[in-house]
Amino acid sequence: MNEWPPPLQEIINEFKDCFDRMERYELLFEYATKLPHELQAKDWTEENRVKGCQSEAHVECTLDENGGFQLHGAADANLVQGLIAILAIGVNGLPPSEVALINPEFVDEMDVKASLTPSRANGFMNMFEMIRQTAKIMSKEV
Amino acid sequence: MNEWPPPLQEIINEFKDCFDRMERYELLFEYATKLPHELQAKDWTEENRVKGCQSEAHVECTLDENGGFQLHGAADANLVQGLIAILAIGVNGLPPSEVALINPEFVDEMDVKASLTPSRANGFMNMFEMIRQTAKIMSKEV
Amino acid sequence: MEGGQPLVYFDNAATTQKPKQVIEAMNSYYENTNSNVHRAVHTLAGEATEGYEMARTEVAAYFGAPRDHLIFTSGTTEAINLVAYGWARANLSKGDVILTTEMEHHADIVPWQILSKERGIEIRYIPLERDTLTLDMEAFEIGVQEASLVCVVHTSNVLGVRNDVERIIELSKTTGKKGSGAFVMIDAAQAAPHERINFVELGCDFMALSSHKMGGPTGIGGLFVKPEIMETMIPFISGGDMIETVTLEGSTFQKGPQKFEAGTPRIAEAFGWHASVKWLSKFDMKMVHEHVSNLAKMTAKKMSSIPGIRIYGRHDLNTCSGVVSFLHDSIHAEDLAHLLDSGGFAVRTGHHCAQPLMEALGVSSTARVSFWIYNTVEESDAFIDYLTSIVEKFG
Amino acid sequence: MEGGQPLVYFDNAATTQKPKQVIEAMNSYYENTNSNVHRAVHTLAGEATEGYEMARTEVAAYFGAPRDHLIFTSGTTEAINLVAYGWARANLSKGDVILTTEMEHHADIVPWQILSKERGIEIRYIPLERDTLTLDMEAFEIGVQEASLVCVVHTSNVLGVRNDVERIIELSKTTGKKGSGAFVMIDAAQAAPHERINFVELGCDFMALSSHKMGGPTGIGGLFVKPEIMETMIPFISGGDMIETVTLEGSTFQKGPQKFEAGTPRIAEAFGWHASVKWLSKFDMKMVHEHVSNLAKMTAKKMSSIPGIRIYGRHDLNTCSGVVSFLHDSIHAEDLAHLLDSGGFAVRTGHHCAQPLMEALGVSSTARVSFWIYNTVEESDAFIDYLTSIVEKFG
Ligand SMILES: Cc1ncc(COP(=O)(O)O)c(C=O)c1O
Ligand SMILES: Cc1ncc(COP(=O)(O)O)c(C=O)c1O
Repeated sequence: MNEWPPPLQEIINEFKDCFDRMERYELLFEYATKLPHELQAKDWTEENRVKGCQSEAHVECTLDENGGFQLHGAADANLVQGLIAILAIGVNGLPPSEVALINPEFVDEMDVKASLTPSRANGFMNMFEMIRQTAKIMSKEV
Repeated sequence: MNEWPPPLQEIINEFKDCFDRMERYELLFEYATKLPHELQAKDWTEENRVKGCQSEAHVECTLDENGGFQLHGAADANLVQGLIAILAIGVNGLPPSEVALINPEFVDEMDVKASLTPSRANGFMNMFEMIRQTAKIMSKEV
Repeated sequence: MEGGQPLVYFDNAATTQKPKQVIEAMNSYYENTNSNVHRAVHTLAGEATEGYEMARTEVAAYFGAPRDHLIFTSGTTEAINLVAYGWARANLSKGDVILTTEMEHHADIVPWQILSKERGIEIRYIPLERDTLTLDMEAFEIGVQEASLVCVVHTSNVLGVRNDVERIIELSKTTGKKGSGAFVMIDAAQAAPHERINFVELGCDFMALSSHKMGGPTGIGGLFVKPEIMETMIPFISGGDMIETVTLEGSTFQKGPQKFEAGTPRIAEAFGWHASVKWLSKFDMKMVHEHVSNLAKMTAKKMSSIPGIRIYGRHDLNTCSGVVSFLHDSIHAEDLAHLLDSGGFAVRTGHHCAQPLMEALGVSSTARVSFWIYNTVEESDAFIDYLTSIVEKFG
Repeated sequence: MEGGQPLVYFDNAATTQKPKQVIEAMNSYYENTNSNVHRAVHTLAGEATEGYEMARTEVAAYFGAPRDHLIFTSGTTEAINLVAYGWARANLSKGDVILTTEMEHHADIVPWQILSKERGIEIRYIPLERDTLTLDMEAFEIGVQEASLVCVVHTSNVLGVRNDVERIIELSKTTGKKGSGAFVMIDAAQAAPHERINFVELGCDFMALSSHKMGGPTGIGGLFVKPEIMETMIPFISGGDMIETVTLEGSTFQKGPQKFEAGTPRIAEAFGWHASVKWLSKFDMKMVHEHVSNLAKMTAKKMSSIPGIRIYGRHDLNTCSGVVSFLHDSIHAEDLAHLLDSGGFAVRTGHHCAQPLMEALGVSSTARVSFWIYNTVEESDAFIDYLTSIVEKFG
């Protein structure tokens, strides 16, 4: 069993309580609106674009004044943006070294992966890797 | 039902009396040795080569002094040479106009076609067409 | 599906489901006839060869052509590549113009772009009229006069629009290449499941299609070619079976379709495709078209009254095929497809391998439902209900 | 067969029979998962894509390679053509030498001849030693020094001889192209059914093979490529799915194997091939080789004591595969095959798509029996008896 940062664990539990896929989607849509640091469309660049997504998705990572990790992002599809939001809520403020170790399997536990296509899953994995790599570099720099 | 020249009909009957495929092959081998006008290997040319055979086969047509059709041929595989022999025995001496009308289905009646591959059957059909075409031209020239 | 929900398959333009006759024909091949073809004299090989060549005869006949007009390929894509590599490389050169359209599938764009880059052949694209969503035939009339080769999709996989291929071929032949006539390649991938095409009557030079979009198996398709044009083609994929003789100095090639079918062919697949045309022959394709087209028309009409839904296509035309592309003003196409999937509706989303067409439509993707023979009015109704509820909830 | 005679299938080098697991895997795909791949978000498409990509992972793993090393093709022939069109056209030019052998299948000759004609690249052939029926390795040692690309058959489809591919690769890498190292393509079509090949350990750059010769379906095969070399390859067959973006001005392409898999892939076939490697994984391939090789050795030995029979091959070598080529002094090979067929023995005859090798052997064709996993000593004995009776009757 994986251990998740408490805010992430909380979200996972929420998804586990859902009745069916439709309810999980509704929840994802809801999270899409709760994205902490939305990356404005004007800041979407080739650099921060997530490859392998069918839709457009962009993410950037920064450190806050306390050295805590901050994920910024946005996507044109709500389900993708919902995933970004969940990840952001789950990890924001953590030391980058911890973020670098997070396992992407939380998506399985939320049981939304079944509803991602391999190409989407791929996009998600690519996004996840972008984030982990950056966190890794940040944790060395700190 | 097709009507065949009597010598051909006789051969067909012989094949029909065979017990199995092996016996029909033995008979074909026997006919291979009875080819009336064997075309010597030195006379094998690109012109008289039958296309589409897996093995080498050659045929030429001439008219005898009475204006009767004469088939000359040879093949390196005995089963092919047997077929040429049967055809020769069946049609030699006939007026070319009659030869031009012969139907290749006698091979079905002999029940040896089942044992010819499509590529062989093809070769046989090509040979048959060569002969019929020549006979047609000859019958116009006569 | 989750909870044993029944699946409603509305992605037929991508690939159709297979009738049991097709699956059985392939099983029977593998269980009773399995053998390589063209190469041996034993009974099994004879039966396999006969079945394989019979498939050629019957598939060709289904499309109104003699068997020597049909080259088996792995699908439409390879068929068009065969025109590019086997014909265009031997018959076109710098200065020639290939005329195609904005409405094409990538399979009918990318091979020409690669050829163009390699050989300096120019590609020109007939635009889509933005208001009617049909080809700009006036632009075609002018463009064709310079064209050596015209490549047009018969029926669009996005808009469901059927092009006036008869007129396109007629114009190409009479006014193409400054009046000497242009060659014409028709991409019939989406047309074959919808109407009975007669290649010989149609009068084009090449026609490409895929078995898997007409009830047949994956892995096989075909290129129809006029025999006199086939003679001017150079080998593309080469190896065994397509040669006459091979020496260390060089090789000579077979005549006819075999010249372009190197190596062990798609034997089981040919048996399967044969079974699918046999199965399709039992239908009156006019009625199939009507059924499928009506489903599309009806669905499009009902969808357009759902708030925020926008339809891309011409479902007012009788010739429209079974495709309905759509978007919602505020729900992303990909989200739509996921949400519909959670209700058991298999709907496609994306650029449908037609990015230039997306560009012309001013979108980056659409959602698409596409119907075939076995789809029903009930399925369409259920779809409309579900879509309505999604739009209410997420729109 | 006539009279319900049982069939003894000895044409495995042409294509093998298929285990029921393979047929069932394809049926199950068509009945439960049938959908196009890579392109849609609905559940079926997801399952089809997952199965298709899982097939890549597992087939690649069976050959000791990560999944990004394997490009699916329609078979060995297309795989070698992919090397010729996709790699050689981009990386070789006039002055380069392709070194191959007299022992090759046409699939490994004709594509190079076409390339040579087009680009002025030279082909040289390592001869067969006439007395040992193996490659002249001394000639290879010299020839490889000039070679940019070495293309060698792993195991001959005529002689049953396994080449010393390890040494060939080693020499190519160390002494090829004047010491800078030559690229190596191995034709493993006949090797894959006989031994467990590890592509990564083998160390060649390209390896081509066919599913249908190892218990899998027709219509699919693969090219293994080292990833760093795959990056230097240009697109071959182009169209949908292999692109990243398409505009009217030009296109950009996917990375990895997908760049070379245009259009709807061989989906059902991938499921089938996956099932065949899964089935083969249950065997100890060393024991399979021993079984098949012993059948060949035993059969060859017994045949050679039948008057007039001449064997072509080296059945004294431990590495020999399941192939026995033979002729009779006075019975034509084709007659032999027909006569054997009438006894229910499926035996191949012809040039075996290896005319240069036939030339080297001084014959125009041979008859060939080839064994696989399911063949038995009893079948071999029955064959010997029947062949003996034929020779007595017709010899
Ligand atoms: C050694 C060898 N190479 C290549 C091939 C060609 O394989 P395929 O016909 O499956 O493309 C074969 C089979 O015929 C073969 O035996
Ligand atoms: C219009 C059109 N052309 C070409 C293709 C390509 O067909 P395939 O993927 O079977 O090669 C398709 C299908 O995707 C299509 O819809």
